[in-house]
Amino acid sequence: MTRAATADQSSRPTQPAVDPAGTTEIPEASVLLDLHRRMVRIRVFETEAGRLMESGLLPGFLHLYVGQEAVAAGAISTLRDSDQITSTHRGHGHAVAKGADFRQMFAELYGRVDGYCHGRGGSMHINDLSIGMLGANGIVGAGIPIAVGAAFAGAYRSDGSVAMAFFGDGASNIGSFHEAANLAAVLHLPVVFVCENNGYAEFTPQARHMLLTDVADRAAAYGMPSEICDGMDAVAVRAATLRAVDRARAGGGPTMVEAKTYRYYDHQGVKGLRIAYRTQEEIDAWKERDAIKLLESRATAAGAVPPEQFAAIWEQTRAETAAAVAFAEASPEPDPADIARGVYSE
Amino acid sequence: MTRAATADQSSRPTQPAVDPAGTTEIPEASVLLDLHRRMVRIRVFETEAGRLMESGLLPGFLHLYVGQEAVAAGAISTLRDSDQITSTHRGHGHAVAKGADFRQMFAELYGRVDGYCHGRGGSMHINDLSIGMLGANGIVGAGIPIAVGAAFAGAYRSDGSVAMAFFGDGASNIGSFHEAANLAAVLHLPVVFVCENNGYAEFTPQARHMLLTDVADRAAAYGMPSEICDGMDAVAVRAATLRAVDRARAGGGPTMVEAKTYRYYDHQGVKGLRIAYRTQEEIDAWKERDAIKLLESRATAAGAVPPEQFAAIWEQTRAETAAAVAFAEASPEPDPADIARGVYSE
Amino acid sequence: MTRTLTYVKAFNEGLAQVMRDDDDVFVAGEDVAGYGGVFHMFDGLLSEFGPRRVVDTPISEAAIIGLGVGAAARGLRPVCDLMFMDFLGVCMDQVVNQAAKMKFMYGGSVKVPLTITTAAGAGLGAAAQHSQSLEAWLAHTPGLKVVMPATPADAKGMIISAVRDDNPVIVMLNKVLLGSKGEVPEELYETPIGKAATLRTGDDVTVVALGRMTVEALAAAEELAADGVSVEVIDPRSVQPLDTDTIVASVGRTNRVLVVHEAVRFGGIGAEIAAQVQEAAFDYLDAPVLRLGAPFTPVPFSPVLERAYIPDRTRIADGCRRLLERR
Amino acid sequence: MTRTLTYVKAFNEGLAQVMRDDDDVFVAGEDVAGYGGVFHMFDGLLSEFGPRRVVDTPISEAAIIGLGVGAAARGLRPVCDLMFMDFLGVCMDQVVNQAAKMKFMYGGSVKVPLTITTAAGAGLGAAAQHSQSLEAWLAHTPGLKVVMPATPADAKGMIISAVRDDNPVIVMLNKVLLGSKGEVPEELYETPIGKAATLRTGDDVTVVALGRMTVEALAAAEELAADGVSVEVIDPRSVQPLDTDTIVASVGRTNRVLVVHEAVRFGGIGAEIAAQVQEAAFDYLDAPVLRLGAPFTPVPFSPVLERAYIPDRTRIADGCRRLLERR
Ligand SMILES: Cc1ncc(C[n+]2csc(CCOP(=O)(O)OP(=O)(O)O)c2C)c(N)n1
Ligand SMILES: Cc1ncc(C[n+]2csc(CCOP(=O)(O)OP(=O)(O)O)c2C)c(N)n1
Ligand SMILES: [Mg+2]
Ligand SMILES: [Mg+2]
Repeated sequence: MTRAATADQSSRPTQPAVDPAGTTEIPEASVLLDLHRRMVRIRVFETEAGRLMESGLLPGFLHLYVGQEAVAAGAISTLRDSDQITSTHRGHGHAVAKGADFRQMFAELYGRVDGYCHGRGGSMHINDLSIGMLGANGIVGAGIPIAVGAAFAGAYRSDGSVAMAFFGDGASNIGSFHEAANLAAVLHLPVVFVCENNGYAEFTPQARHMLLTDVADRAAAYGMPSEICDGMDAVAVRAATLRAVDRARAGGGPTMVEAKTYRYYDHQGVKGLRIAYRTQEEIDAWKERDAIKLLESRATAAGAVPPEQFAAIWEQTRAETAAAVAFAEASPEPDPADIARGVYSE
Repeated sequence: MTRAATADQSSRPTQPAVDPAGTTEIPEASVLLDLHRRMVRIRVFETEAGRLMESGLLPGFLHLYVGQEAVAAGAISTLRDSDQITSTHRGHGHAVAKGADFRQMFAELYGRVDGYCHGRGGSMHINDLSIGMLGANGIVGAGIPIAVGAAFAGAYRSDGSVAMAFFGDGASNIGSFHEAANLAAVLHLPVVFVCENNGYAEFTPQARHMLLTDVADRAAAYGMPSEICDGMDAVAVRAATLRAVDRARAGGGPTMVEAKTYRYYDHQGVKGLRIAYRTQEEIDAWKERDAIKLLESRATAAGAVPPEQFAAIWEQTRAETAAAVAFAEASPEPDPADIARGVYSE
Repeated sequence: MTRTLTYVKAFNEGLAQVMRDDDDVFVAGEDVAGYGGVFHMFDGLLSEFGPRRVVDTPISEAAIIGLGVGAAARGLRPVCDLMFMDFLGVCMDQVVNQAAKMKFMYGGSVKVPLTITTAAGAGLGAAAQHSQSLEAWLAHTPGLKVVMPATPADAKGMIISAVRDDNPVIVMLNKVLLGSKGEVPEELYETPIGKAATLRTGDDVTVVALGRMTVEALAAAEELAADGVSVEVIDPRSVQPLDTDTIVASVGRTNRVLVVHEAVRFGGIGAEIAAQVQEAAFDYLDAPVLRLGAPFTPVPFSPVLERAYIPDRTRIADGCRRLLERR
Repeated sequence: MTRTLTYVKAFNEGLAQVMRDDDDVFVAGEDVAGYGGVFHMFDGLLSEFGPRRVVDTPISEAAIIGLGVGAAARGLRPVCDLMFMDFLGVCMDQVVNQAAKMKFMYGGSVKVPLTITTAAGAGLGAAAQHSQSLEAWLAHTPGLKVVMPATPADAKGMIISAVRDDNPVIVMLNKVLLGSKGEVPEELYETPIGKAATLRTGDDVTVVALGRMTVEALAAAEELAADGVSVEVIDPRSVQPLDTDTIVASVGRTNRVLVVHEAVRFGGIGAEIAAQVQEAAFDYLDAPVLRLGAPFTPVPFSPVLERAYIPDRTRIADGCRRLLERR
């Protein structure tokens, strides 16, 4: 008897999640402020990075995270410094949410010695183990099994840590996603797979790279529980991820969390929003539910956080950003004589 | 809200499918004889190959198909010569069911010039495009995307052909399975993915390499319909596969078919049935429902085929096998001067 | 008739022409259809040939190449795009264990007329995982052909030859050369695979330069000419098969040779060239074969480091001078 | 105290000893636990160290190596097994773009003390996809170390060194050597990575032989000794880093050198050795550096063809004679 293709095979245009007001529960002020700070830091960092790139100051590629802030903020707010994450080509948001230093980040984007990678890595390779940022990655899907390895180390040492792998809708089509998810399930490892479904793999809409509407449906192929959440609502992302992290820490094995979100800028860089592959209406509809605006308006409406506190975060972050850019620009270029430094450990 | 890990996570010991009598419908005699002939040809070929190997006459590895005959016979009986299949390290059964010549097969196992690959390929690389055997493969999972490519060619030329990829339970954990299944689904290609679930990947039982009981559950991850059938019942395999092949030919896209089956011999070679990884009871339980015995007894009991006709098939096949082995043994060794023949097309 | 075209446009024109000529040719890869490829290699093909022949795929390189292998075995002529050569890592099995070995392994009976196009090379600040030149891996793999066009004319002629070849051919486009310009014939033509091009004749020293290094070698030759040194510049164009004869014949006259590529020097294709030349031209060599290549490190991100990483005209000229010092 | 052990047993003993010594060492791979590995490399480890430290995995090589990379970055010392070296094709990205580049790319801050064990080489009739020697790919990749032990003592010492090394090290065991015997010290010891071994001293010609080819080279040396020719045999043991100094010093005395490996000759590591030697010892060479390797074809199945494929003592002796003919 033929078993149905359970997926909805209709090609859906990406559109914001249904509940325009976001999740109903409003968490306490400290949580709201924490989420807000993480999101604003990402937004300001990325906007500035985009501006610098458009001005021709940054070499190489730049995959901006603007629009998806609720995902990194919500998911990473559930983690400790000792919990490691692996990231993607679109990695600044994860690094910032995990607590990366703006000065070292900007210096790296400029390719300077004071950057996180001393100018060796650039935008796609920012890493800081001390805060649990196991690294961005230029190869789609490659970070996923590496997170499984980090989770293995946690379980091996029984240190109570979890690992989290970020990846996109497009990345869920590559072999290493499949292998890593299955391996984590079989070994029952403390890892959370966070799919940031922004509806596109580069310029290809989801409906043309998979027949599923929900990437989370893939979790069942590994006997893994899953969550789907509104990726424009940091509170919702946090709630869903927290259940997964708690399960992992409690020895309950891996979970897949899918967050429906959107990137405001082009796949790479800022400009070039070629409406050939996305309509202006689609972009506008998502921006209507901008994650930061959503959190601010809900918190303010509920009287949970006075608006000045949000304003202060914006201001602080802008100041910090300006200082970090100045720091980066003042940082020396790496010395070519030193080129082979760091290839091998002694 | 956490979505359940739909899979049954209990580790199940492999055991034969529930219906000991097989599918209820008995097809017409020509179909029964066709299935029987394909199965007996595999059984006799493989038994002889195993004997030759145990006698030290065959170089290299030998992954015998004995026990799984109903799968190759049932699935391949639905195909035309112009439909291509891709196979695995355990590929003799598929080649034989697709109509491969015993003489060229044995000559290849001996590494002789009259073999299918003129001694270049051996057991794991038998191929004959003219009968639709696009090739066995030594790399687990590698044949799956190749079958997708063959299906693509059929669709491209609108020639009405389908392709079929055979693979094991173990192979469903490798990246190329995932990528190929998704690609076929997205491109809506005429391909049937046949998973021969024999419960083991080498010496690792299924319950320790995945959390699912049914590999077919993975089809949903690609929005693909699936079938599960009793892999000891050639009639059942044929019926399930036929629905899939018909769907593919009619432009309905790919299907995954899982057949629950068992290999009687060791992963490689004949001996070494180390009961460390399989119990004698388990082996005996499966042999109880031997595919050939099952088909013979059901057909005879229903009066659909007179027993002499089955006996004649056995006899003919044994005679053909003996002649083929004699042919292979008489075939010359390849000439080392010729070693680079066939690396490139001119 | 020729016109000036960019390297990428010449490639694109060659591919379009061979597609017009043969309905068995199709293109598959990530963002090759709707977007025309991230490097615009496939611009306009979707509108001319439609979605049957220009196919966007999911991010699934192993399946993309496997699709090509299966379709090629059935007689089509697939052009599978691997956006960056570095992504070989995720589909190496299909390239080297399937496409390359299928014909031999299956006794010679199957043809695999597969073309794999890819963008290679450093110079864009794309860092360690988007900048590699990995021809040495592929050239070491029996069953493959590997070409590295350095001019617009060769970019066009070689994509045509590759598509028409009955073997798997990897066509490596150099990212920095994409916008470079040159004279390109209008009609459909093939550039032979396995035949080196002598880009400049000279008597004192031979420089064998691959891909973008030809530009640097020609500039160095110009610089050295001002010093009265006459440099012959040879572009092998194809590293598998490798036209050793042309190189050895040149060295037989110049008695000195420098090999330069942008891949890592250790274990690069330059080692094979050096090993073959010293064997075939031992009695003609007045100095050891010198090699220039990248140092033994991943490609660094910083432009300052990246410039130091890739061999350039200055280092090529220095190498030639070192060779000439040897008497 | 030494005893006679087989190569595989020596490897196994070394691994068990380093696991006893350091709880951070674990083994993961297909059938490494319950079955002890298809080549018995891991026999007995599960019963001594338990399933926490000896882990069977699904058939998922990319994830197996990725698991190792992630665990290594967090300070463990994973030993990830790749059953056959040919399977590199399905996990090349994790090996060369992740493990190898991580430290450099991340600015030097991360250590990746990962060991990858694998069985390489032809001679078992395992055909094109189960017989390759792919060290040239890995040796061309900055960030990796690659060792090819040829004796039981080195199989033991090198797995220990590899596990204790803070870099990714690939340990290539040779399938045909698995059952070969030799004297092996009882205690835990390291064989240095990057230091060649002179297996036999001689004055007339140097043979540089890798892996199993050392056995053939020593036999050829014995045969040539009967003819009054004195052969020095050097086993580099590690191809990355490569101990060129030892080779060049030897060639400085013998003035003739033959390099032999069982990998395909074109683009093999022998090309790098030849290129380095002719550069460093140009004035000492009385003949070109000769190379022996497999012809440019996939590994054939038939034993007759496979024997013709792999270099052997006869061809090595012939090569030495050809070198000596040159005056
Ligand atoms: C293996 C591999 N294939 C292709 C690419 C090129 N590439 C970079 S990002 C990207 C799209 C990724 O899409 P998704 O995973 O949805 O992430 P998003 O960009 O939407 O954040 C592609 C195809 C790559 N870097 N690695
Ligand atoms: C990529 C790869 N990994 C590992 C192997 C070694 N290997 C050969 S067969 C096999 C088990 C395959 O299991 P399954 O797919 O269930 O097929 P079965 O042997 O049961 O028919 C393994 C691990 C291989 N040939 N290729
Ligand atoms: Mg996306
Ligand atoms: Mg199986």
